[in-house]
Amino acid sequence: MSASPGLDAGDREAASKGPSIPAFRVARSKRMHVYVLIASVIIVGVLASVPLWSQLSTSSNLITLFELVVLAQMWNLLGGFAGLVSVGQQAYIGIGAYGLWLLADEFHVHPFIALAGAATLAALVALPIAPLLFRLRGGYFAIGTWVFAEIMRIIVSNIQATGGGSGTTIMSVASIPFKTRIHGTYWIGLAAAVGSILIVYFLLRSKIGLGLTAIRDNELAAQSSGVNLFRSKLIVFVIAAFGCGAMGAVLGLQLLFIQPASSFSVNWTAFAIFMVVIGGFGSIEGPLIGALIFFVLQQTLSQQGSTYVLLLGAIAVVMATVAPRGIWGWVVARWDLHLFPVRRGLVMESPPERAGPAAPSEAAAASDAS
Amino acid sequence: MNWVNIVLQGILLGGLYALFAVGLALVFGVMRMVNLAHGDLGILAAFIALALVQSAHLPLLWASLLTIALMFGIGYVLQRGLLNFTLGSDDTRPIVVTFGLSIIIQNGLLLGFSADSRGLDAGAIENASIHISNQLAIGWYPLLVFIAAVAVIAALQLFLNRTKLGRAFRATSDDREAAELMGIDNRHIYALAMAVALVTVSIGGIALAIRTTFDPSTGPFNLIFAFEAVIMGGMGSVWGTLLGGIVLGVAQVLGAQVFGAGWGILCGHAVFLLVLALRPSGFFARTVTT
Amino acid sequence: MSVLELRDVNVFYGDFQALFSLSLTIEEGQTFAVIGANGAGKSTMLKTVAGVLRPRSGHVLFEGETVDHVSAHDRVSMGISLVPEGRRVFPSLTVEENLLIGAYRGREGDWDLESVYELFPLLKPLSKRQSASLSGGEQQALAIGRALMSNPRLVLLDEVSLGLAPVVIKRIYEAMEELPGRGTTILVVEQDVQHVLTVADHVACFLEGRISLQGTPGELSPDDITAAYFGI
Amino acid sequence: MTVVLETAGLKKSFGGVLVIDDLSVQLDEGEALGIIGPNGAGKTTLFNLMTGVHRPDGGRVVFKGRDITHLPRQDRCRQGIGRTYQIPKPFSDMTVFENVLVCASYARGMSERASYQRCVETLELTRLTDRANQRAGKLTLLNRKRLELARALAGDPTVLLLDEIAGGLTEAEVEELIVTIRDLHAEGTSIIWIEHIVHALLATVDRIFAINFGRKIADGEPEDVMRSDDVQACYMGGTPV
Repeated sequence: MSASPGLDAGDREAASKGPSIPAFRVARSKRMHVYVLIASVIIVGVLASVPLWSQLSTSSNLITLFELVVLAQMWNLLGGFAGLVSVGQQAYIGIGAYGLWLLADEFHVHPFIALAGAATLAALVALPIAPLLFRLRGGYFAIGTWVFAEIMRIIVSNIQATGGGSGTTIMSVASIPFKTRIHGTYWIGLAAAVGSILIVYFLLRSKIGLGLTAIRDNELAAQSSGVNLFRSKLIVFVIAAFGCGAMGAVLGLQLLFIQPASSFSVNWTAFAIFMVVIGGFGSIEGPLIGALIFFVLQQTLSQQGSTYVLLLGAIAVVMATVAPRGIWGWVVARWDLHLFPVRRGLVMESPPERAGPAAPSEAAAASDAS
Repeated sequence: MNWVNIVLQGILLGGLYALFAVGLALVFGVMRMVNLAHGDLGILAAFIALALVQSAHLPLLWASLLTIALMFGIGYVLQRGLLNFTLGSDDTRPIVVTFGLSIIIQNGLLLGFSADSRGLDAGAIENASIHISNQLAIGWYPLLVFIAAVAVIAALQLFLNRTKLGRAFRATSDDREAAELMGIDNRHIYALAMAVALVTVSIGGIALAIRTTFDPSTGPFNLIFAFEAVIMGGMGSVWGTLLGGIVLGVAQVLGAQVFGAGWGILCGHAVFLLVLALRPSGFFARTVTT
Repeated sequence: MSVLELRDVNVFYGDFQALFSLSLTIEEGQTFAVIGANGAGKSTMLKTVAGVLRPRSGHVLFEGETVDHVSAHDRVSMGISLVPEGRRVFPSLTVEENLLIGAYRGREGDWDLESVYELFPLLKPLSKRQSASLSGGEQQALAIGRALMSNPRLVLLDEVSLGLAPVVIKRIYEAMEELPGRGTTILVVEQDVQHVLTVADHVACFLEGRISLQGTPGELSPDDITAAYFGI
Repeated sequence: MTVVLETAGLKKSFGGVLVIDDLSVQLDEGEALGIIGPNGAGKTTLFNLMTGVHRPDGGRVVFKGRDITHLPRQDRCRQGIGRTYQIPKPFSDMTVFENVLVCASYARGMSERASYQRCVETLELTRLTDRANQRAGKLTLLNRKRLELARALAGDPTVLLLDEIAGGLTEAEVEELIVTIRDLHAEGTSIIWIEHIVHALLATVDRIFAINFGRKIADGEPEDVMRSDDVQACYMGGTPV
């Protein structure tokens, strides 16, 4: 194993013998991903143009879709990739909504900018809480996150300035002309949705993503390979809080009126679980599909109230028991299709000549680099 | 108001929380599964009792006993028919499924009974109290609930330690595969454990329904209180859940007295977080589950 | 009539084959020893008999009937009892409680608390102690006693001498010598060749999932055994 | 020769069962040490104490002169202790290349891009290049063992702990493994190898340490240790008849 230049050979002198290292490259994506990229850019472009040519109602409806996409991606980042099933992401949605109110109305920051501040506030709150919650594991962690959400809800409900339990209207947002507000919120919502997908995508392509997938597959082996469990989970937990915070702020912009019972409602978790379980755990495409399905259901069926939510719960229970990988899991199992290339494929430039009788191996084509 | 009375009220309230907590601890102890629908199942029992009293015109006592028997069956079928299939390598599945169950129960009850709050009437007992001194009086009903909690826990302790089935529960909890080699069918044991857990949570649900009003959305609060009592009590011991419940009850009652009605529950949560930070394995940590 | 018979049993762990069309017959009252190096398939065979593992092909017959479809917990009530590798006593239960669990699906027979304490006197003073605090030897005796409590016709013992001091192993093997007299057939898997040969009346040596040697201890010389053991 | 890794008076018991009983082992820099002993002797537990999987009840683990007895697992790996598991623990959903990449990047604290080179070197060394893009969960036993070795090597360890890596392999596969490990030894990597296949040890290690009931039974030249009566006794079992 020759000590190749550029690599710090450490404190020992490596005898250079053994097979020379053949040229190689690491393929992150395949040709078809170029088309996926082009298609995505086109879709986002079209979506961005919607406010310019469609009625306002379409725009404001689509804002809800963007919020659902952010929620699904963030919940899946926690539950699908890091194995942290949270039943309390509504805590950060609420902090996002009330953070927007705080910064916009109390500190007179322009609402569109206050949104980023609100999301950061959610992340900052998550930082000290995470180490406490990580002492709990599995189902008890889930209820622990729920307790924190309840704590936030009670605190906000008991502060007079926020209008207490009956809620408040974000005045500085209400003062923006209706058309500008809807369009502004639409574009911010779109940016948040695309941003949430990109955050998860680049996180998974990064070293942190590699560590996360290793933890999910075998925690002990990951630690023995040098992966710091606590740090990886903390990063993901804070990012998910930031994402949910942003989503809560967009909600504030969209609805104008916010109250603890809705911003901190556990239904957000129910919707998130439904989307990820139906769409597919542990991938970027799964929650995206789940969000689309849920959005369509919500637009068509939501008048029935609790029958609708009952139906959602029943579908989620059946899917989680019978087809735990969800729709996209089935697609991957069937065609091994990956729209978002997060895997790494090794492509040997020339077939490696190796001493010994091993049969000449054809170039390890990247085709199966899923 | 003298403080002794308040603390006493808190202690007695702890008995109610222990009734909710002991079933959660049992299910986790035997099969390492946390049932997020645990609180809702207790409220389901309250509604069943309510239906038996109102439409079947059964006296409350008989309605309660029938409900508890019914919940035993529901627990067995629920575990054997559904939850056993979610147990396995991926431990996120039972959490998601039981959360889905919680959504189903809440909305099912909303459809069946609407959202208005209800109460179970237990007659004069509810506000009778024992006058110990001119300042100190204990309500009969909260005392009865506390005694019921102690009785349930004692019965469960006896069951686990003295009976053949109870030993099978503990053996399965220690080493599931070795228990299988002794001729113990885990699927049956898990279903029985869930059935027993639902008996205890039904007693809690009915006791709560008599004490205060309840509606389909009350379930999750009871799950959270049960969870906090289990964690503070230490995840290994049945009696620990009673102590955890008492600490929670006292914290809530004192909090409400000191900071005002809205802040009582919050004080309970605050004490819970404190215990989690300082002594993560709880007071009675016999078996610390990693 | 044979108590246990394996016919062309093939067992896989995923894509790794552990047993290669293995056939074996054990007569009533025998003490049948299976020796072999680590990874030779000894434990796999025992687990297949106990129903913990399902063979991909071939059959397991107990008292003449195929038991392939019978689950592990039901085989106990038929009379098959496994003392698993690593003993796996129930740590939070006391010694006596462990023994009572052994009788959970108990069959009629003369094994009860008293007779087990008689067989392993060291356990009697420990009866109320939590088994987690027992030493290795004490746990091994408890694991065997627990298996006997179900009054089995066939006792399967997996690596009895694992991590035990020689003097303890001697005592356990002496106790085992009493079993055949009570109509119990023993199938013991062991790496510790020396001791098991003193007890066994029939020996088979496993090598990489196949039987490399079979016969009575008298017929087999130490060299044959070492050769079959190491496959050299 | 300086001692690179040692345990001093190590003690560990699980409940009442004493597994490691006052055990002191030294490994010199660049030395290859074989460890033998019957099942249940405490060999794997010794590795678990060295790599932080378990905490000892007593005694110390010292690496390059520093007491790492209470250092968390991931930090021990980063300090340069690489380990293979007796029962392979692959990241089954990830590809072979990604499995090795985790260690090459995290164990060495380097960026992903800077670790590609190390990954390919290790895959070449362990003959896994052809299967680089295969899911680790689908590998045969031999390749899983090779992956364990590749992951341990990818972290550029100063000390390599091998736990029965030759177990369950065919004769030819064992020979191939011996060649690889001898190369590593020649390049100066310090190695501790727990193994039942004695001839593989004899062909590779400088010294053999025999352990039973968590205590040292013999320690010295490979041939002498294998011939010593105690080892024969505890290996073939019981007091010789």
